[in-house]
Amino acid sequence: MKSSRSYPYWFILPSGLIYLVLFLVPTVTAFWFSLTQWDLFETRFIGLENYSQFFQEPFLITGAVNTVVFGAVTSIAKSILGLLLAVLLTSGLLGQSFLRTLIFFPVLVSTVGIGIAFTEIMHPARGMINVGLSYLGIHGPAWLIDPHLALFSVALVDVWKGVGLATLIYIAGLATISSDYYEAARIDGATKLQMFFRITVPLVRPATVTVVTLSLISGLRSFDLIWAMTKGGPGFSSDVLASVIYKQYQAGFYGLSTAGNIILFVLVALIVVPLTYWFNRREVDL
Amino acid sequence: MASVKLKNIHKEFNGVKILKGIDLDVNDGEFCVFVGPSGCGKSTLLRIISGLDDASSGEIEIADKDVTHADPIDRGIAMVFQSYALYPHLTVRDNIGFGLSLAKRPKNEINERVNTAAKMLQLEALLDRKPKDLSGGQRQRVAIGRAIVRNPEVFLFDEPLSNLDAALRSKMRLELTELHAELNATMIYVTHDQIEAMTMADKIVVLNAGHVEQVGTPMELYHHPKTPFVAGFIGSPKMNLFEGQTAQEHGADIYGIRPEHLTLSTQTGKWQGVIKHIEHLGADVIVHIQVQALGTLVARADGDFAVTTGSEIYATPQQGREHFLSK
Amino acid sequence: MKRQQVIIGIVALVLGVLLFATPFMFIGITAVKSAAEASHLGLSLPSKWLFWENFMAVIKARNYMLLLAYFNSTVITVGAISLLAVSAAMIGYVIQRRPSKWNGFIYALILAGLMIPPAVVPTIWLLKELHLFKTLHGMILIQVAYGLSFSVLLFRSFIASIPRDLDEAAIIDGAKPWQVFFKVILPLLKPITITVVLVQSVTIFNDFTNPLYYLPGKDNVTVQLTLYNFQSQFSSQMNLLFMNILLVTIPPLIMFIFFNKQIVKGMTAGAVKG
Amino acid sequence: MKDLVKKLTVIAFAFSAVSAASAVELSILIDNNPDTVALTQALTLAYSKKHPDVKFEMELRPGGAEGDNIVKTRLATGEMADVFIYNSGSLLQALRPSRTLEPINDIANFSNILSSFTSTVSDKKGNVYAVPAQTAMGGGILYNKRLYKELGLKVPMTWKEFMANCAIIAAKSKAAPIAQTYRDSWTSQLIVLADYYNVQSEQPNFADDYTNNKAKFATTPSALRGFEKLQQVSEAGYFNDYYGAATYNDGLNMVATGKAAHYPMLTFAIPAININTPDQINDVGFFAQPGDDASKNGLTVWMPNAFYLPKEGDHKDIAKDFLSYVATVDACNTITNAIGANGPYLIKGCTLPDNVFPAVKDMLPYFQVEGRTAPALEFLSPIKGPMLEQLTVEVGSSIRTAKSAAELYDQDVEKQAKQLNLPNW
Repeated sequence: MKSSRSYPYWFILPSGLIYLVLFLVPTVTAFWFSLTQWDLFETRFIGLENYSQFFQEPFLITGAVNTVVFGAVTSIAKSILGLLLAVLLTSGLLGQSFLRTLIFFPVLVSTVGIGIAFTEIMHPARGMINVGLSYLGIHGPAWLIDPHLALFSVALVDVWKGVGLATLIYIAGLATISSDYYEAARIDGATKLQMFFRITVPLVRPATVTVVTLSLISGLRSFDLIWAMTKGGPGFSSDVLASVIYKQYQAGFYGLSTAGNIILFVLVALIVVPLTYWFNRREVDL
Repeated sequence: MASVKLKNIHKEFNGVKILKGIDLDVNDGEFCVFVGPSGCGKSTLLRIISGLDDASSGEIEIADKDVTHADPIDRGIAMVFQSYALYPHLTVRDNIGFGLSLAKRPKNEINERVNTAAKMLQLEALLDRKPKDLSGGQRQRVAIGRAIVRNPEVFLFDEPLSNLDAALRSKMRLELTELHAELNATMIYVTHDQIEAMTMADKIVVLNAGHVEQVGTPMELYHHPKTPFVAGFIGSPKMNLFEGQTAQEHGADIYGIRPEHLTLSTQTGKWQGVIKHIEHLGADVIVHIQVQALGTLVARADGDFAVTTGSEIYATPQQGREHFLSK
Repeated sequence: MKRQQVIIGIVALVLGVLLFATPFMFIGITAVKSAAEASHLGLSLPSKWLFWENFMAVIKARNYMLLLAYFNSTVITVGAISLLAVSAAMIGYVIQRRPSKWNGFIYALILAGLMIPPAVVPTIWLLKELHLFKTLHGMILIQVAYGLSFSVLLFRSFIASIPRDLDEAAIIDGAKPWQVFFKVILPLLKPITITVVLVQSVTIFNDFTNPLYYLPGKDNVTVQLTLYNFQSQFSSQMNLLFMNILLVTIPPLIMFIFFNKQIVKGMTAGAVKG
Repeated sequence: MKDLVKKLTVIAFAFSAVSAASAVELSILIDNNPDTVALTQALTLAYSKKHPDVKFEMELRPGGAEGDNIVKTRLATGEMADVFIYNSGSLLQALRPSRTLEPINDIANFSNILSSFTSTVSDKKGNVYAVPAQTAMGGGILYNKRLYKELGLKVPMTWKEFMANCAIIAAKSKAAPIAQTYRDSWTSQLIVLADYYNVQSEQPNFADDYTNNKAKFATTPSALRGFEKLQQVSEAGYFNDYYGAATYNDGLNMVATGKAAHYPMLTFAIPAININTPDQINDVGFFAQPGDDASKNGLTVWMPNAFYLPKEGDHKDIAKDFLSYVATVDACNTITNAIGANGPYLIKGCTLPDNVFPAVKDMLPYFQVEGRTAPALEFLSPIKGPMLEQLTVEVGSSIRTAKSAAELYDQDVEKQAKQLNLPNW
């Protein structure tokens, strides 16, 4: 193969170099810093103490559980809702393209802005949601200030903001399914529901893989929205690893938070890598 | 104009030997067809000639120049791809003129040459269209136009007709033959279809499992196949090939007789059998006969030869049409 | 259109507007209220529409900080996107087309970019060494580095759908490798490029954390930072805070309206194969 | 608008060339609190009037832990502004002052600064690093005077009396006895932090013992008391509705308008009340958070944020001259005019105008008697755990008991102590 001549590696250089210098080098140095006590001015080598300290964090378990819950809830919700919306929005409805636009729009809006707005919208007494619910005679929950609900409230907003992207990916995925399958199924007498579960769901799998992987990674690393809305509170009830790490960072425990970063990375990798592997293996079976 | 010489070409990829020492001369102005089953290495060989791939070892000469290590553009070749590989974002005109514009030829020269090629291929009306607006046959012609416009010394075709329907294919075969006559250029043409090879080639190269089985004119290969593979590959329906007693009597491993060289009779003949199956082609019938000693024998008979499945029949090979082949 | 489609369509429209448009209406309405009315957080119409007053108050705040922020954010976004789109396509092209033992390694590096959170302080030191700290072009490079992985993945999967024959035809036509890429491949990447440009420019424009760290200084303020800066300043003036959110939302909205039709197209071959 | 165009061009040029300025321009990094902005604006304007060749460029940063981080990062990378405003308590230690900050002992008006302030911003060698930017503050309880009058209540001298007042308020009025505002979670710490006078009056050595790892919140009854008080008022249900979603501003409005009777807060909030609800400012009073013994009633005092200089500033001399100006009576008056006075100044000769707000007036008596004030713990010990505000939110929200929160806080503090490399940890 003459690919060496036709596809030269120097194509990688321009931004590969930027990536190397501005992302990889700091990341690798971070490994060293995670082994030190570091107050920005001095580093003192302390071996693995940061890691053992991190594992002793009283709210580490809460944070880790919340991280996984948040990642799982948002990615599952986004893929299910995304698929349903995509099916709905490709069925030739009235106002279909307007709806697509509407649903995708939040994807583009700043997380901080959304966070600020929804903190008001979810205000337990004056917020739009609970006021709206009260018209229906429902006493709305306390959303962000109920410690049992805060994380899910943020997850709800995250899904609201992100479902448009999932829908879009699914719409693209649906477009690749040949209508032959549906016609064949119609001739075989399949109902709409059967077609959805027997044809759409299995054939749209590559899109599902994309949606689940992307939203899982971003969900596990999610920080902006949680920070803008609850700062991990009330108390520690909506803390995720990223916010625990950020708080350590803020407190000036740089070595510790760098170690936390690495642990978060390992957690993400431990969940995402086997999942991707499993997805890819399943794909071969098809 | 140019001849193409291949000397001991080997190609290995990931430890798999794809080409095992190919020696071949294609003469100036010759229409040479590489034919063989899929995976025989014919496309690889074409890509090595084009310079898209490197040979693992061996030498290539085009027009008496060693081009073993030359870039495709320096080999004086043009190539037509199976998928046509038209640039979707360019008009027909720009597709045809792409190579010339890369070579920074003056605008009016490009225009002139594109127009000439378009005229030759009856593409004038389509010059401002995009490939997606063309039919299969038109795309095919654009791909050929793209090759012609550069006045190459050698044309390379990689299964160019396999994406066309049967009627169009036979029409294009004819056009290509005419084009060859008109341009009088060296053409190397890869196909798995032996009919294309028989109808178009000056010279056929039969490839099998990475080596050349036999080189010759279509008729040479038809009448004098040197190996059982060539014997079985050229001709349709396939030649009947049998191992065993008949072959051994003549000191060979394999005995072969083409279906069209069997004479059928209801009364008498060399082999007696039972008709298992009859295919009516109109002008001909293809008769599948179960012969005890041999197995299934396929014979071609005249269209009005009236027999029925299950009836008894005798088949006799025509004198001098029998092949005795070694393994 | 069948009767059923119209009915479901109307139901979906009502629900969609309720769920997806009301929050934006809320932002919009709050943005034009007086401070006192805004503090009630309701969806009721303002008794007096104060669009212009609030608009000018936000624009004028802190000596026209928002306009400066728009300028900075635009420079960063445009700069980073132009670099990112072309070079990510180049990388995606090479690693898709050129199978080698390095590919696994390169792929791992790319995934690392998606999964590893950036190490802030070492990055700051490095930027300082390179005299890039506190500069717009330093910020541009940071955005390129952080956006590269995602863009390369999108490009890579899209390029896989472009037949290799096209490259080879161009090579036969005498194209140099860079000509193959720029004259043949890049024009074909338009749909996915639009997707990348849209998604990444919105990400960069909306980025808050990175400018916070790498671009300190009043002259370097970016659009999202104004939101943050004003959040406490406007804590008793919800109307101005929401006017700010509204103004910050406009550029992505324009981008979106502009590219709306192209997005699905770009996704078709792109993200699905991930 | 002209100004903006000019700036844009400057920025555009800055890509290639460094513009040379004729007048000296000092950059000042401040937090984005409106009071800080207003007072800095006033001070710099006054200074520029005297020295027309000196101009100032204000840079704003977020407050809270995020802002601390920015200050730290910029100092560490040598990117600090010529002058900056920062906390003068435990947070200062994390900046490694002797390494990163410029001592200001040599400024002309150094002797004007009260030693009660300089002691909190100096190192062991006697280098002083800051000039106070505002007045000293009290941490205690803002209360609604009108409500107290209507219900015939008296300012409580003990916690018991305070609870009794709350009970009466709960029973006889619609007002919430105590405002809590956990959307701004830092406000939740006040009951614990403002209790320090009471801790110190019972355990005079607590700060030292605590710094030396000999005393703990969870095991020192008087220190634990602050957490217990929070738990007690939370369990009594004395808080406003939806206190979890209320903001600092809500809290101020509630106590000013009488929707809440008490709001535990620092007195720096008084100017903000004046801005938000100017008509009610005279209804707001202030008292120290009472202890268990009426004879030991006193106020926990916060030192104000202060002006600092980085070690590597470009215009050190001018910056020092500016700081020297801040340490004058003229500067105090400028501040008073800009944001009002909300406590005693820490500059010699500075006096408060007679028309100070009632809440400020309520605070002054504590300062006039020796021993009725104590600095908050963060000015006596470099250790303050970053988790405190979440823990107090939990106690205030009845998610966690006082004891458990104190234990977790002791654990949290350990990280900080280790980071500072303190002995005995």
